[in-house]
Amino acid sequence: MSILRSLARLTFALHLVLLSSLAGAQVSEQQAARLLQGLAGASQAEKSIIVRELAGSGDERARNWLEAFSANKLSRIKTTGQIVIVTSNRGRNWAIADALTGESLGEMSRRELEAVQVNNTLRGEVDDLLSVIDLTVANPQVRLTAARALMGTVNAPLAERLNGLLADEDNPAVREALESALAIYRLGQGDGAAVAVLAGSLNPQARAALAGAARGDDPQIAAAATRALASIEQKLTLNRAAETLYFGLSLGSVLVLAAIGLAITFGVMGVINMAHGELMMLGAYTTWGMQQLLPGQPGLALILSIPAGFLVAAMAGIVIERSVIQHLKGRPLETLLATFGVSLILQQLVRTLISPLNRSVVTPDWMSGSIMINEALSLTLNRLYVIGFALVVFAGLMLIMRKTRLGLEVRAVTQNRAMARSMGIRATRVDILTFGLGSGVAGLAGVALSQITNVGPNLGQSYIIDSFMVVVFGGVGNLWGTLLAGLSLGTINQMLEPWAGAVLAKIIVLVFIILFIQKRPRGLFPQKGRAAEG
Amino acid sequence: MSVFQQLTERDRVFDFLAPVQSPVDVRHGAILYLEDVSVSFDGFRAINNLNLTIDDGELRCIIGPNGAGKTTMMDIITGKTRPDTGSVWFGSRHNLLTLNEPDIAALGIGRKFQKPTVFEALTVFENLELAMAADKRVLPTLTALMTQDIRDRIDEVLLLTGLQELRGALAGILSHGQKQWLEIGMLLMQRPRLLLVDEPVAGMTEQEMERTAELLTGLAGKQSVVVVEHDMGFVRSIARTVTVLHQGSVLAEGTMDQVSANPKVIEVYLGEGA
Amino acid sequence: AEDPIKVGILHSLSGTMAISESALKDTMLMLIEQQNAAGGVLGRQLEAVVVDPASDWPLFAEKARELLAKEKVDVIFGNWTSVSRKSVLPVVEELNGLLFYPVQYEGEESSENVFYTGAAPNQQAIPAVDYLKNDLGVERWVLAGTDYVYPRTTNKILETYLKDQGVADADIMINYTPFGHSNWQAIVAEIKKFGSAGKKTAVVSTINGDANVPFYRELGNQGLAASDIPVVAFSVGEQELAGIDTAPLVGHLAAWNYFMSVDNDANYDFIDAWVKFKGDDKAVTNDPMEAHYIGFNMYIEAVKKAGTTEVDAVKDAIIGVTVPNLTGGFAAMMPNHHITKPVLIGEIQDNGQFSVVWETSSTVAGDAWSDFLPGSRDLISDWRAPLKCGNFNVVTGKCGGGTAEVASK
Amino acid sequence: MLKIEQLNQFYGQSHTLWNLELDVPAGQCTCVMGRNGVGKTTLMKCIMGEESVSGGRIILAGDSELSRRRTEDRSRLGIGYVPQGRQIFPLLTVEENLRTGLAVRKDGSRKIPERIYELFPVLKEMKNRRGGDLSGGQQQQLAIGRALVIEPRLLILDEPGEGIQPNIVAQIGEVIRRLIAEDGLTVLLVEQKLPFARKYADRFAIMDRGRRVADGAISELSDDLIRQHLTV
Amino acid sequence: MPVSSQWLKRPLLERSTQLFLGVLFAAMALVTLLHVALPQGSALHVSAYTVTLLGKYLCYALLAVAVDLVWGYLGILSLGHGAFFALGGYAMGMYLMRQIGDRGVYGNPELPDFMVFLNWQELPWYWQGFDMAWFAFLMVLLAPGLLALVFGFLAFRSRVTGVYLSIITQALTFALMLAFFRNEMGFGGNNGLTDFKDILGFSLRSDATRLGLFIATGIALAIGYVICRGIVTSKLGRVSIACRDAEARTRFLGYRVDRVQLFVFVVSAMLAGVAGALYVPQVGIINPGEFSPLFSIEIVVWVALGGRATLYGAVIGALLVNYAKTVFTGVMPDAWLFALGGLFVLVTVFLPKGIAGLLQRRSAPPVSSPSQEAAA
Ligand SMILES: Nc1ncnc2c1ncn2[C@@H]1O[C@H](COP(=O)(O)OP(=O)(O)OP(=O)(O)O)[C@@H](O)[C@H]1O
Ligand SMILES: Nc1ncnc2c1ncn2[C@@H]1O[C@H](COP(=O)(O)OP(=O)(O)OP(=O)(O)O)[C@@H](O)[C@H]1O
Ligand SMILES: NC(N)=O
Ligand SMILES: [Mg+2]
Ligand SMILES: [Mg+2]
Repeated sequence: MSILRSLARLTFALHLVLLSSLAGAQVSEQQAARLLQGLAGASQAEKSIIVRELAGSGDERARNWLEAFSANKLSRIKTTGQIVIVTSNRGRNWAIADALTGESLGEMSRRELEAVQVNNTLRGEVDDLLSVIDLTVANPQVRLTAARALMGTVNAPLAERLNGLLADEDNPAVREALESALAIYRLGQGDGAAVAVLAGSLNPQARAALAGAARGDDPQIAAAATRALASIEQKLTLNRAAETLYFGLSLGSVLVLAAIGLAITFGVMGVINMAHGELMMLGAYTTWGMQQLLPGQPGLALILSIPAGFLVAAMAGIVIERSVIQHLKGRPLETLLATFGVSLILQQLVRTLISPLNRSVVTPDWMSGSIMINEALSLTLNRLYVIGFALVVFAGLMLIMRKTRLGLEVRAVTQNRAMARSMGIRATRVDILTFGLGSGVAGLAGVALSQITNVGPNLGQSYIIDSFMVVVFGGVGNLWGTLLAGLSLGTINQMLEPWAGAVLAKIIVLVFIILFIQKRPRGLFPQKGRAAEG
Repeated sequence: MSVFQQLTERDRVFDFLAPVQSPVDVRHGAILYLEDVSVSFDGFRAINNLNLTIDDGELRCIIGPNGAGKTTMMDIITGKTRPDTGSVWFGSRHNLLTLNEPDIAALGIGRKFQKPTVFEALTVFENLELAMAADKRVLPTLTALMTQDIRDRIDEVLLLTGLQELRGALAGILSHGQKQWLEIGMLLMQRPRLLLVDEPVAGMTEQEMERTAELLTGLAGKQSVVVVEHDMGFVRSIARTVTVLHQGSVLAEGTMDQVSANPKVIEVYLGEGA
Repeated sequence: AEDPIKVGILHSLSGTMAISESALKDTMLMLIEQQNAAGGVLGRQLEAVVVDPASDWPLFAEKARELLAKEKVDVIFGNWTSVSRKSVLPVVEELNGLLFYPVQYEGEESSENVFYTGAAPNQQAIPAVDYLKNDLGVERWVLAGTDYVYPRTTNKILETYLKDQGVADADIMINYTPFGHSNWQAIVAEIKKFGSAGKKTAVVSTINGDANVPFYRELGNQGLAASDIPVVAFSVGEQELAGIDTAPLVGHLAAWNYFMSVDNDANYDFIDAWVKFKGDDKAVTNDPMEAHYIGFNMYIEAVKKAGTTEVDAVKDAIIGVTVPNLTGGFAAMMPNHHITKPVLIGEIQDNGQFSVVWETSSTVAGDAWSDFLPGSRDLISDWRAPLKCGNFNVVTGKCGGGTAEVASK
Repeated sequence: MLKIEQLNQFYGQSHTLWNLELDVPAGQCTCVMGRNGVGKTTLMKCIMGEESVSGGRIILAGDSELSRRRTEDRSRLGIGYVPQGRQIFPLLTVEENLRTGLAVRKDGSRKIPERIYELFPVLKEMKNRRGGDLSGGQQQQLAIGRALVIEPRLLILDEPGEGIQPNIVAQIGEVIRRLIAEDGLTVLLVEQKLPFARKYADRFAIMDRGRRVADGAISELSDDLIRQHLTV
Repeated sequence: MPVSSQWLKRPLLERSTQLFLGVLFAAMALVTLLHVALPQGSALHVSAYTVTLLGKYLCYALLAVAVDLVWGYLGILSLGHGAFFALGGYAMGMYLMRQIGDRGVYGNPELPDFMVFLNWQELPWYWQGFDMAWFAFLMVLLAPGLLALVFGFLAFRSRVTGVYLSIITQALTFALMLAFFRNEMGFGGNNGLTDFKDILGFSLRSDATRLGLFIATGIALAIGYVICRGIVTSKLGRVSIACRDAEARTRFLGYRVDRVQLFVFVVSAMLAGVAGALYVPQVGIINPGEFSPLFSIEIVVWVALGGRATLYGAVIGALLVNYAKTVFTGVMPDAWLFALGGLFVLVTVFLPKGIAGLLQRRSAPPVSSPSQEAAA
């Protein structure tokens, strides 16, 4: 990630790198208190200076102070003027600790506290101060990030310093980043040789530098830079295509997850389950509830939510089946009416019992952010997990439907209920199990969606239409169809979006579905044969 | 019973049995040609280079083992299934392969399905009404009136099929055999030039079978009839020419006696006992 | 005792907007309860009449009619989306009702019967852009919005404003998405690309409602931190943040006229009352709630001043009424039926609250007709006699149609 | 084996079966005959529990009161059913159609007995084809095969020869005969075709308008009875 | 071709239609009387508010009848009928917009307000002509009719049936919703068209106009009902049922199933358009919300609740659900969805043929019914 930094900040940062090696020293309590007090009353410019002083103090508590300041957790007790660190800032009473001693001071009403104001600019400065230290830490990953951040911001003194660091650097990736950063600087100085270093780089700063050079006065350098840019452009095009494909697959896998449960309840059983979305919603709320039960362990909670979400939704599904759907045998269309009613009830139930507001579901660390394939292509982790999850759920379902008796029995029951019963198939049990399964899978989808979108009473509504669309587009009753339909609709949508915009892309996809159904009136994978023709 | 007797009086011409004027050109004698027709499903050849000619006014019986392709052949003639290769002509003017089901039906080809198919939510009477030959375009259908004439014709068919008492019943409640009769009745209402009758007597008693036999033989001459049946007694009672289908092509053709003496037919179809 | 004063509450309690509007219903109930505890007004108690227009726009009109014609309420507090207000507008005008509308909106409207206690674009959007430009040095702009009238108009105004300030076409990117849009991958990637051209870039977001959660999630996951490309939102408040994991969002901005975190006793009292009323320690307050607080108090003051709840009298009395707001200042009802508000810019903190990083030195009066739209540049609104016009054209010297006709009725 | 006493059945308000009595002795083939629409199929459905009865008793093997059991349990008691109209599961393959019966097998076997394929070789050939694609006669064979998978004690066949080529009809007759002889199977047959009934049935019962009007050993089936009850 | 109008007269001779029309007209007369004759304060006075509310219900009833025609009798479960309703509504809305003339806030005689402030320079071509009532009213029929014609032609020709058809109708209305949301389309985006002043010269804010609209809607419902009844009692109606239950078989009888479907579908779409057109002046706004797939599903729910394939059941369902909604949202604003959802569930479970089934059971012993069910 590239950030523009001011020259002043950088020179100061370098200064700090030297000072911080003296860490362990302590400033006097008085001195520290004075600085912190000063911070509370100061103007932006003054704060900026105090922050540097704090950082430069070499006090081992400085990092703590800076981080608290940056996180808006440095506060002043209005009455006494004492500076405290807020250790918990939820609700109306906040837990605080003395900033100097670290001693806990219990809870205090928000009214009594005045926050030490911070803003993005100051936060940026603090982050820089902290992160430049990172250039010398042991972890190469941290060094790499720091080095990348320097691209496009190098000046003469820093260049010298970097050259020094480069000599000691043994990690090739960090070396490369440092070299690029230096090359950008040299190119700016008119050094034509730097073009060669930057030729293959996907870094946007490198590209900006090359573009500058291509517009420059030296025809030779300009020509070389233009060539380098062209080859980078080519690489970028490929990367963008890969990115679009990834976006498409990830959108597609969300569609698949949302639809796959419906592919069972609707596609196989023939129940037009308008409450499918609400079953997903239950899965998502289960995740939220799990995280409430296990505060501070969002990851564990999420993993436990997978079975829990399945069970909750499955139980709800079974209740719906027993109380409503079983009375509608042979009247598949009426299930639309009844489950529509159920969906209204479930939505309002959540509004009444929990809240009409969205709930916040935390993304565990291992699912946040993205993994970088190269500087032009990173894959967001939450989506990557969702793609994997969708495939696993799909495979599991396929296994159940293909390899267990349930798969056979449910198809027999839906195709000819009376005959299936005459063959000894316990139709009622099959109904319960199947509907429970489809509902449970909806719950799983909800668990996954909680990592992508709102967890609120409207969650179901936003997916129900798409889900039906996917199932039908794929061909009712065909799980492979659902998979392929979801993935392809997702991909088409994402391919269209860059040039058509989100709204038009969606419209085009819908029109595409309408036209496609003209060509294949029974979806991607139609039920073939005499029986299907009716 | 009485209608049955009336029917056997050959000199009496029932107007409802007369075919509708159809533009079909039968000057060359034949009303239906199938030439080199083949069709396969997922690689399975259900019809294999089938050649068949039905003459105008002929009553033809088609027999053959289960899965020989008899029903599929009818599907091809009526436009339900498109063959992979070959040609199918109705008279010498109409290439059936270029037409869809309603057009083919409008030309005068009527069909009774192997599994009786009637409109279950409509009454027996209404089933017959819809089947009746008439202008079947949308607006004429909307403005069509129920005349005494039509009512009489439907009544006649009801009588003939023994469904008088059930005229107001929904077709959905009919027993299997009653549905068979209803479908035959619908075929009669339609007054086609060519009737394709798939297993008309399945599920009928011997006596009903006889009645059906009389009915079909009575139609022949004015209309062309193709009957598929597995009941040899029935076939024998109506058959003039019999075609034996096997694995999608004609295995033998001739009179009932010739065919039933054919050792191949005995082997694949009739069995030693027959 | 006299008949109670009937207060109609027209907020969606079900459907997509319940998420935002149901808290406003509760706010009103709380305010009414407080007022009654304080003895009501003019010796009369207040009675709330709650209906649910269910996020269904035509139903808003029907319910407004029900409130005015059937329930005979004296005043209505309600609506969130502009379309619902547009739907209700002809009804309140026809039946001569009073409507207090508490949400920030696109402007371009001034009805004799409506009081706009939310922000007009000049009370939110323009100051926010000024802040980004002057304090953060932003040079490149992404205007991202949900595809409906409020974002469209706001962005139109901002576009004109930015261009007037010399921002080039190429430095403005405009993007619209449908309601409830949840797949932000491509758009965020696009923004990232747009922001990597070497100039400081910011996103001005008029993205509404449910689309925000996945949007911010995607920002976080694609690593767009506030320090790189800050997002300033006009429709994301404390209530929306309550449904988002805010950890990755620290530093992104919002512009409002009120934040829950404002350090002020009136605000703390309001919050305490709200928490008690809801029985939920974690209940949050937000800007539209403050707008209702202001609107309600203005109404009470106006009724006191007029000595009656009679609509025309209240209408006349309320102009000029000044009540304290929750941020330590005062709100005055202007002749154009908009109010004066301070503009605050806050940064999101990890606890779902905003910390104020900038505010206007004084309050700003709401402008019904934007100076940055060609059609409305020349219009002003003044509901005092003798002008009594919501859209007076200062060039032609004439009062525009529609509302004038009603006024003369 | 099966005994029916005073059975009455209604479709809505129309009384279809009237005080019906039927006795199906074990190890024999009993043939029910009657014109179209007299209620033969209805009777079979009552035995299987597909239609509910009002009054009367259906007793299996002396002690099981069938009308109290659910349909799915009746097959567990050893009743195999070949319904009229075949009732194949159209979208299941032939093999899957056969496998539906495996659940109730006493031996818990998960394999389709080879015997079925021996009886109807065409089923083996078409193993992977959808049931609904088969020709009418093939479906009929499949329906019989499917009923045999559960290894029934009592086999109910509703017009089993319908639509089947003559040599296979004969073969089905032989199969019935063989199963009765070898396995002691009891067969309840609905059949219109006199020659077939005469050849393979041991006993007959004639129905007319929902009532049993005659029964006896097949040899007692006189032309008179036929004229009276089976002609139109 | 000489078209006999017998098919239209037939329903008028029918007991059930006479009863329906009798009840409808009697109710309308009563409402009119109570509205006009009694003073405002009287307990029995029907207020303008109620008149308009009833007018809105009647619009929904006509819409439900249109849906029942295609769903009940033709077996086409349209999950996109809201689109036709909305198109009719927009055609009317455009007319009403043009009637505002220079009385808009910006005083522009040509352009509606929303175009002015979004900087449109001239009226788009598709807005031309809507200043003329006859043209607009024609478009009320033609716009939905043409859409139905094109869409139906493609779909029925390709033999799209069952859920596939349902889902593409849903896709259709969904796509239109998104399209109408776009401000670029020139239909006012999400805000839609609103702030109408008058219709045919009568002020929309006068009670007399409201009453007139209510009566016009009642008459439209009566005519629509008779047309539908005429169709379903004609031979075409029986052919429709045949198409519904055994499409292939109908074809073998020589009927052009696709044409039958197309004809009925277009008629139904036009009726829906008329319903939409009458709805707009009464509720005062038309916006893309009417295109929302959920609204279309709701229409189907009214029909199912009232009793499918009866026509009058559709009317009952629409009136009942919407009345319930009006009452519940006022009386129990926090819990009305439980009541409405519960109603849907209970009716489906306990009244398999909807409310109409209840009436039928009372009036006539059933002819034992087949357990037939059209494929979804
Ligand atoms: N759609 C299809 N898909 C696959 N196989 C098919 C299809 N239609 C027909 N077949 C096969 O083609 C063959 C011919 O079937 P057809 O129904 O024409 O036989 P048939 O001669 O009418 O037999 P029957 O006398 O038993 O009715 C059969 O083996 C059948 O399984
Ligand atoms: N679902 C139903 N509702 C009402 N009546 C029915 C229903 N099913 C059958 N019937 C009537 O019950 C009577 C008996 O029907 P059933 O099917 O038992 O006759 P069947 O003896 O098997 O005749 P077939 O020889 O034609 O198969 C018939 O008159 C039929 O019309
Ligand atoms: N006015 C708004 N935010 O719709
Ligand atoms: Mg066949
Ligand atoms: Mg039978």
